[in-house]
Amino acid sequence: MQKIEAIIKPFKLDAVKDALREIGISGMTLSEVKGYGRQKGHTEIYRGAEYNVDFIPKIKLELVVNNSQTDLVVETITKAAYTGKIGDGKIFVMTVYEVIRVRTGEKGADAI
Amino acid sequence: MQKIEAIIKPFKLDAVKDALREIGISGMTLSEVKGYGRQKGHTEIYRGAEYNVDFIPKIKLELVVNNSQTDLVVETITKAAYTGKIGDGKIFVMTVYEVIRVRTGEKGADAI
Amino acid sequence: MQKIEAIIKPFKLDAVKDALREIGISGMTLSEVKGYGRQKGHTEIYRGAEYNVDFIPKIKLELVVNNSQTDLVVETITKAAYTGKIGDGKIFVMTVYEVIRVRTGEKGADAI
Amino acid sequence: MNSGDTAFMLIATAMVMIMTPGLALFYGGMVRSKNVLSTLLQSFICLAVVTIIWVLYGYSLAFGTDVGGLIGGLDFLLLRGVGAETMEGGTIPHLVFCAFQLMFAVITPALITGAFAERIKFSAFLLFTILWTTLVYLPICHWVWGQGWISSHGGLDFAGGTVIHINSGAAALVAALLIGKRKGWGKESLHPHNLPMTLLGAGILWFGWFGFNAGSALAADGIAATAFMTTQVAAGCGALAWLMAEWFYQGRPTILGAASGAIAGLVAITPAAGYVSPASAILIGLAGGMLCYFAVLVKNKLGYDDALDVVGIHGVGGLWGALATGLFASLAVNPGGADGLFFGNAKLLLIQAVDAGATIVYSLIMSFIILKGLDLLIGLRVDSDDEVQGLDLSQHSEIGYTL
Amino acid sequence: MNSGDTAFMLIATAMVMIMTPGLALFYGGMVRSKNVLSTLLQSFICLAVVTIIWVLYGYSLAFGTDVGGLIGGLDFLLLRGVGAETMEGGTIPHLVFCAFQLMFAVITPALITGAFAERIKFSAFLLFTILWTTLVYLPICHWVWGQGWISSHGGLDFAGGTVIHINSGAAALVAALLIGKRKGWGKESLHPHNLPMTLLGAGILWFGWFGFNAGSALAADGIAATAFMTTQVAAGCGALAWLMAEWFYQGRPTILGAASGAIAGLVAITPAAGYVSPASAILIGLAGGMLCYFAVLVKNKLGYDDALDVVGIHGVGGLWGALATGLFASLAVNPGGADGLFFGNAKLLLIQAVDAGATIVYSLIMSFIILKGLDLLIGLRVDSDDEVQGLDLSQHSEIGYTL
Amino acid sequence: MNSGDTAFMLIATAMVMIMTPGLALFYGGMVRSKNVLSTLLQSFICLAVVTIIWVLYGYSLAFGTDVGGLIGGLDFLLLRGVGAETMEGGTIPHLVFCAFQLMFAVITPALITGAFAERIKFSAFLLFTILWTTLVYLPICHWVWGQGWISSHGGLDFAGGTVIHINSGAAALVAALLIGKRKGWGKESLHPHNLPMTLLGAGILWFGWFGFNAGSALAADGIAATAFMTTQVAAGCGALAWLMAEWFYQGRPTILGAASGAIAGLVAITPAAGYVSPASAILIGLAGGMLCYFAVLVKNKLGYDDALDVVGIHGVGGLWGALATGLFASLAVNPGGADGLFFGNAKLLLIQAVDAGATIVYSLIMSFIILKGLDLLIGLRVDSDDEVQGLDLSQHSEIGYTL
Ligand SMILES: Nc1ncnc2c1ncn2[C@@H]1O[C@H](COP(=O)(O)OP(=O)(O)O)[C@@H](O)[C@H]1O
Ligand SMILES: Nc1ncnc2c1ncn2[C@@H]1O[C@H](COP(=O)(O)OP(=O)(O)O)[C@@H](O)[C@H]1O
Ligand SMILES: Nc1ncnc2c1ncn2[C@@H]1O[C@H](COP(=O)(O)OP(=O)(O)O)[C@@H](O)[C@H]1O
Repeated sequence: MQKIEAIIKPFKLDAVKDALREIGISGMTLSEVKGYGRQKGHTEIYRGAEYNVDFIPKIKLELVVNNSQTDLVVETITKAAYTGKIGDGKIFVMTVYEVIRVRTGEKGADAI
Repeated sequence: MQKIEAIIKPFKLDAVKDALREIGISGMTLSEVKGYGRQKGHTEIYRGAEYNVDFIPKIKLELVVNNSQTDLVVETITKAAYTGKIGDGKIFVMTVYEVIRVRTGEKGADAI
Repeated sequence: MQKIEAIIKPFKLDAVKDALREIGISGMTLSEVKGYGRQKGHTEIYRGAEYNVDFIPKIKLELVVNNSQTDLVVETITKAAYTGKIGDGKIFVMTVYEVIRVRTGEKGADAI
Repeated sequence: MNSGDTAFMLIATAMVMIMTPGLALFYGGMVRSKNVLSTLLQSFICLAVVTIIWVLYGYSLAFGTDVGGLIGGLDFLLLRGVGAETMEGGTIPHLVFCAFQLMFAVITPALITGAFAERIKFSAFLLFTILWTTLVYLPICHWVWGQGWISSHGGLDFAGGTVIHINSGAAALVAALLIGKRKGWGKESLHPHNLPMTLLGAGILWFGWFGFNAGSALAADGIAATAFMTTQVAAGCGALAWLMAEWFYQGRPTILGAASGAIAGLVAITPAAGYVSPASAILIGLAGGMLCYFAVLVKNKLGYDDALDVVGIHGVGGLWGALATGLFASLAVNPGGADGLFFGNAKLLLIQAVDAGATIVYSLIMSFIILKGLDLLIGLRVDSDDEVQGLDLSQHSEIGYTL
Repeated sequence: MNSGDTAFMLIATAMVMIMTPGLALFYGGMVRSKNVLSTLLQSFICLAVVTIIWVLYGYSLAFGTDVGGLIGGLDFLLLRGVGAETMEGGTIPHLVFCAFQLMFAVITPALITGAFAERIKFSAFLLFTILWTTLVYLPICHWVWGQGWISSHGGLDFAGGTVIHINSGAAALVAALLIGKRKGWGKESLHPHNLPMTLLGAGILWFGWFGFNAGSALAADGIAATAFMTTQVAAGCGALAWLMAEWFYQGRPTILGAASGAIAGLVAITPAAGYVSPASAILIGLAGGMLCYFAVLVKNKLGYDDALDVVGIHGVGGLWGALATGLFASLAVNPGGADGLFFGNAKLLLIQAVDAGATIVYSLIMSFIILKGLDLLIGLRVDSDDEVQGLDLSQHSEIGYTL
Repeated sequence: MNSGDTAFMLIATAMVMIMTPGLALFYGGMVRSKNVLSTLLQSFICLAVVTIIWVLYGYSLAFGTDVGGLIGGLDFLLLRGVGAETMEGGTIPHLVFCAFQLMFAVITPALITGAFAERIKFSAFLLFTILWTTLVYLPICHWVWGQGWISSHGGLDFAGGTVIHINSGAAALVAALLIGKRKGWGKESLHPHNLPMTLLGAGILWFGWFGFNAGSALAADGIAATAFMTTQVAAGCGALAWLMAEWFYQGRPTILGAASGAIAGLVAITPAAGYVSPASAILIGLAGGMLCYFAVLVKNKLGYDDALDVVGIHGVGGLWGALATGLFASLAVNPGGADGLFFGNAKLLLIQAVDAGATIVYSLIMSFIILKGLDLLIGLRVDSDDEVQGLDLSQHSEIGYTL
């Protein structure tokens, strides 16, 4: 099984979620993160002092899937999260050795 | 070494933490995440308009442990986080190649 | 490629970020997490009742880098995040099989 | 000069002043967190901009010697001649009346900001506020309260249902249509980011409204007492009516509903406050809450994006209030008023309708001209990236919260 | 009619009105964030529900012609006969008195909501509020202020220590015991989610309390001045006493302690405000802050879950205030009052104790009957899943913040 | 006694009281979230500490029988002799004047807290507040308002520009320099954590300032009306001036700028409020907003860490106001005042400068002595770890938000 982590732009979340639902993905976990990369941050002004803020709000999606699904999921996210502008984000793929569903104790592919 | 990621219901956090402490686990990191899965979300109403919110607040625990401890930790979490209702959450297990403790520079099992 | 996860003290973020920038690291993702470990939490008092809070605010940095960079990055973070007091944090290293840049579809090292 | 009346009017004026920050919070809580500051500022800065206009020429155009029933003369430019001495026929210093009226002028353009929230350029908003105050508010204020054509034909508007609520509601409708829907409307959730803030705003508005309505008696007397009590009753009834309506129709009583209903009730009673009995205020408030609830539902159907429901609450509530005054007004309550339809005088209802109609038509047309002009000249709306990023950062380089 | 008194009472009434939103914030900040809206609404909606009751029959039952010392008659139903003219023997319009008293009736049931916060059904809460106001508040209000049996035997209650604070405290005790502890009590941390909101609420309450206490003079006179100053002094002393007590006993001065102490001081001075000197107010306030601090500590030991400490602050503080009036009242301060124990008249203390006792007993019994009845009929408490999810979503389909 | 004046002053006093919670919010929103409670508490607790001082000996030292032009006598200890009867030569109860003045004494040390925010020990802060109020505020208050040496030589300070703003600004400068910069200053971003809270605070301050300024007329009369209007005008102009200045110089109009500018305008008009015309208030406000904006910019250059800009806003704004009174005061506006430079009387400007200068010198020196002494005795500043953790946890064992 593999874990796919996707860093995307927050306003693309609904599009990505809908696209994933269409290909039958029904489990994922998201968190609010801050990203640092090529995309420029912004300047804030407070009482005449300027602060540069490098970190940009992003959403991180985590999905554990069977290896066979990885390519499709990655492709789906890539398409749905795409705007073509800098900062569209990254997708990372890692191996997961075991998955357990707390409610049933099921393991492996059954638990996803 | 392995990293265990557990997605649990927020109100089970204290129970899980206490159970882990009892088996001698003294290090972990948690974050607030939102989960999407079988468990139904909820409806919000604002000035007559209804919004369906699919994502449900969850807590993600991350623990890095020695391989020998993994099974016990997984079992402990499974028990403590259990309610038997949909949405109890998932546990994922991954391999970690190296662990470093910043304060001492220790590596590997010593650093956990 | 490898993913480096570093749990650090929040007020060390700027120092770590600057140190990483100096060695040419230009991409990372951070999130606010809560840590539990050797470092003592604190006590809160509300209307005469005391609550012990074990979890301590931390920042989690995630960086995906080429294997060749891992050691340098780990060392850089270790130095910059160091205070010598309990709770300086941990660094975990994991393998990443694939990286995709959403904007271009580039894969592997090019996408980092 | 009567020190009791003066004391009352000074404090009432301060209470109307704090309604504008109250409105800022009421609105600010309803937008997404990335737009909270811009929304707050759009109300707050009216306290600055309109105050300056008022001193320079605003009070004069509204209350200077009448010119053809349409506008005031220039006698009071820079508040020359508006001093500490008692007004003719009144019991309070002229400056107190001037300050009291100023606060009404401040909040009216602030009310409109709910329509174009989360997407207007700050520069365009500022110019709009200046132009609209000058070209729409001041004339209508003169018509109704400054010896203009409406004031003289017997219509009743105790505390500004027409001048303030119907007027801002009409302008809001034009604004919402011209500026277009927010990005993501109907797709993403655009729900409130901070409802406790909205409730706090509603509480402050409710409090200030006693200054607004009871203060419109211009004296600490029995009429003020009546206006005070009807205000409280209509606010409570509006809150309950909206809450119950949504409980019935949508299965849940909401806090935003209770707050919105209170405002709807307050809007509805505004023109009637000093002319009707507390018992009538129950009906005015209940109907106000209910009507506005449905008006907001209808908006969701019609599909224009009046973001914070200025039309549904101030427009519809104000119109209902103007007509309700024509129904429930009673000489027994206020000998200086008139009897309404339910007290045997159908004519009042007609006059009320005509006044409201004239206000709506004038406000619609002039607001359209101003907004269209500004759109062509400098553009009303921020560009799409700025809207996604939020107005706080893109217009003001600030963020609301770092918690 | 006296325009100065009328001005004062109109504004004082508005100030008491804003205490209820202030209380909403004070309480709202103390619950967990998933219950903030439900807590705010429970106070806010009292402004609607009790207002309607008041107009329909409430004012009449409280202040209508006395029937056997127990309740008022039906003469003022729908506020018939309550108009703009001056009250007999007074200097302000009858409607102003009626509105002022209304605001007291509004806040009293709102105070009780702190006891059952975070777990009551909204429907049960609404019915409770209606029944309790009718069956408990109105009679006791009549006894004390409406020519009922307490009013005639010489007890002193300047601004409602008995009617409002002791009464709500007693009801809160019953409510906390009947509805049971919150899930997680003693295990999870149930600490406040937004203390700045609580402090804001305390600030608004303090401000409004000047209307409450000084306004209870019903005139802008020297008694009002005395009540104003003693109110400020007791609030400050209460805040400092609580802060110092917890600094001493727990090693830390807290902001919630300062805010709670201020409220404790305000509660304690309420019955005494117009009868005691500022110097006495220092002692009343200091003791009030300290006593309530210990009362809250004791609760933690006794183990009933009075979530926001209505018993510890309003019950205990109110009782202390009633007795303190019997100690510190002085004819030198207010010739219309009486001398207390420290001024040579032990009898007053006894009367105060009897009045407080009667109120407690009646309130305990009636509150029990009402709450028990509702529990059997429709259930007081939300089910366990709803409580875990939070009342905001389960009862109102809304969430407080999306920051 | 005049009931209208009394009504006005009672409410005005309550309005000044709520300025302190307003200031708490204004400041509280500007610090980092880990210090929000400590910042709120530092203002809030002044309502307790200064009130007690005032009753015990403060009012007496400030307003007791003059001793050598320097301090008041002990005649009013424990407010003996300060009662419900009318003051000599006045129209309101003595206690009302005493309460009104108390609220000024409360807010002055609260203003200073902005300078040492986010790093002072609570114990050191408490002692500072007690000593500073006693040794700095009370004497200066006596000099200006209590028949002291300044009061008698013809200077004008309508509502406390010298006593309150210049005074607190000077103390703040000393405090900022002595306590040193916040950890991370110039490296980390120390920006505001909750600007809506700051705006709410500004709104409450603006509202309360009507009590502050108009109330300083001590009567509901034409002077109060003038002060009311000039207050509104200067606040609006200050807000707009600051907003425009930063728009011009930094490319962005900010909400913090608008709020800060409003406060700057209010500070500037304070000494002038009842002596100048609304037209003059425009200039005073505009210049006030602009000057304070630049003063804050200069601070960033000079590099001392006056965290919330007490010097830049209250010090500079207050000084400008004192001098502006010497420029714009006019006998035509207030026959009880004087003509300023622009009305042909250069001498007034000189007197104003001397009074301001004396206040600055005295306040600088005494504040230095008090703060240095405390630093040596118990230390002003929390240790470095506590500062990193935040004062809320380290000083008060509480956290602001759990959202
Ligand atoms: N090496 C990396 N490791 C972890 N996260 C990264 C890395 N590089 C980029 N990111 C994440 O991806 C986001 C987008 O990257 P960025 O360089 O701004 O644009 P793009 O994706 O178009 O190349 C960043 O904000 C950050 O969250
Ligand atoms: N494939 C997945 N990848 C990542 N997270 C998942 C996945 N499936 C479920 N989750 C997480 O687990 C939580 C519980 O899953 P859900 O399907 O609702 O119930 P259950 O655990 O009872 O099967 C989800 O809210 C989500 O956070
Ligand atoms: N086994 C672990 N798994 C995951 N996170 C850990 C683990 N041990 C420690 N941490 C994280 O590292 C932080 C620092 O650890 P702690 O034991 O307090 O101090 P130190 O790093 O000095 O040993 C913790 O707050 C927690 O977030």
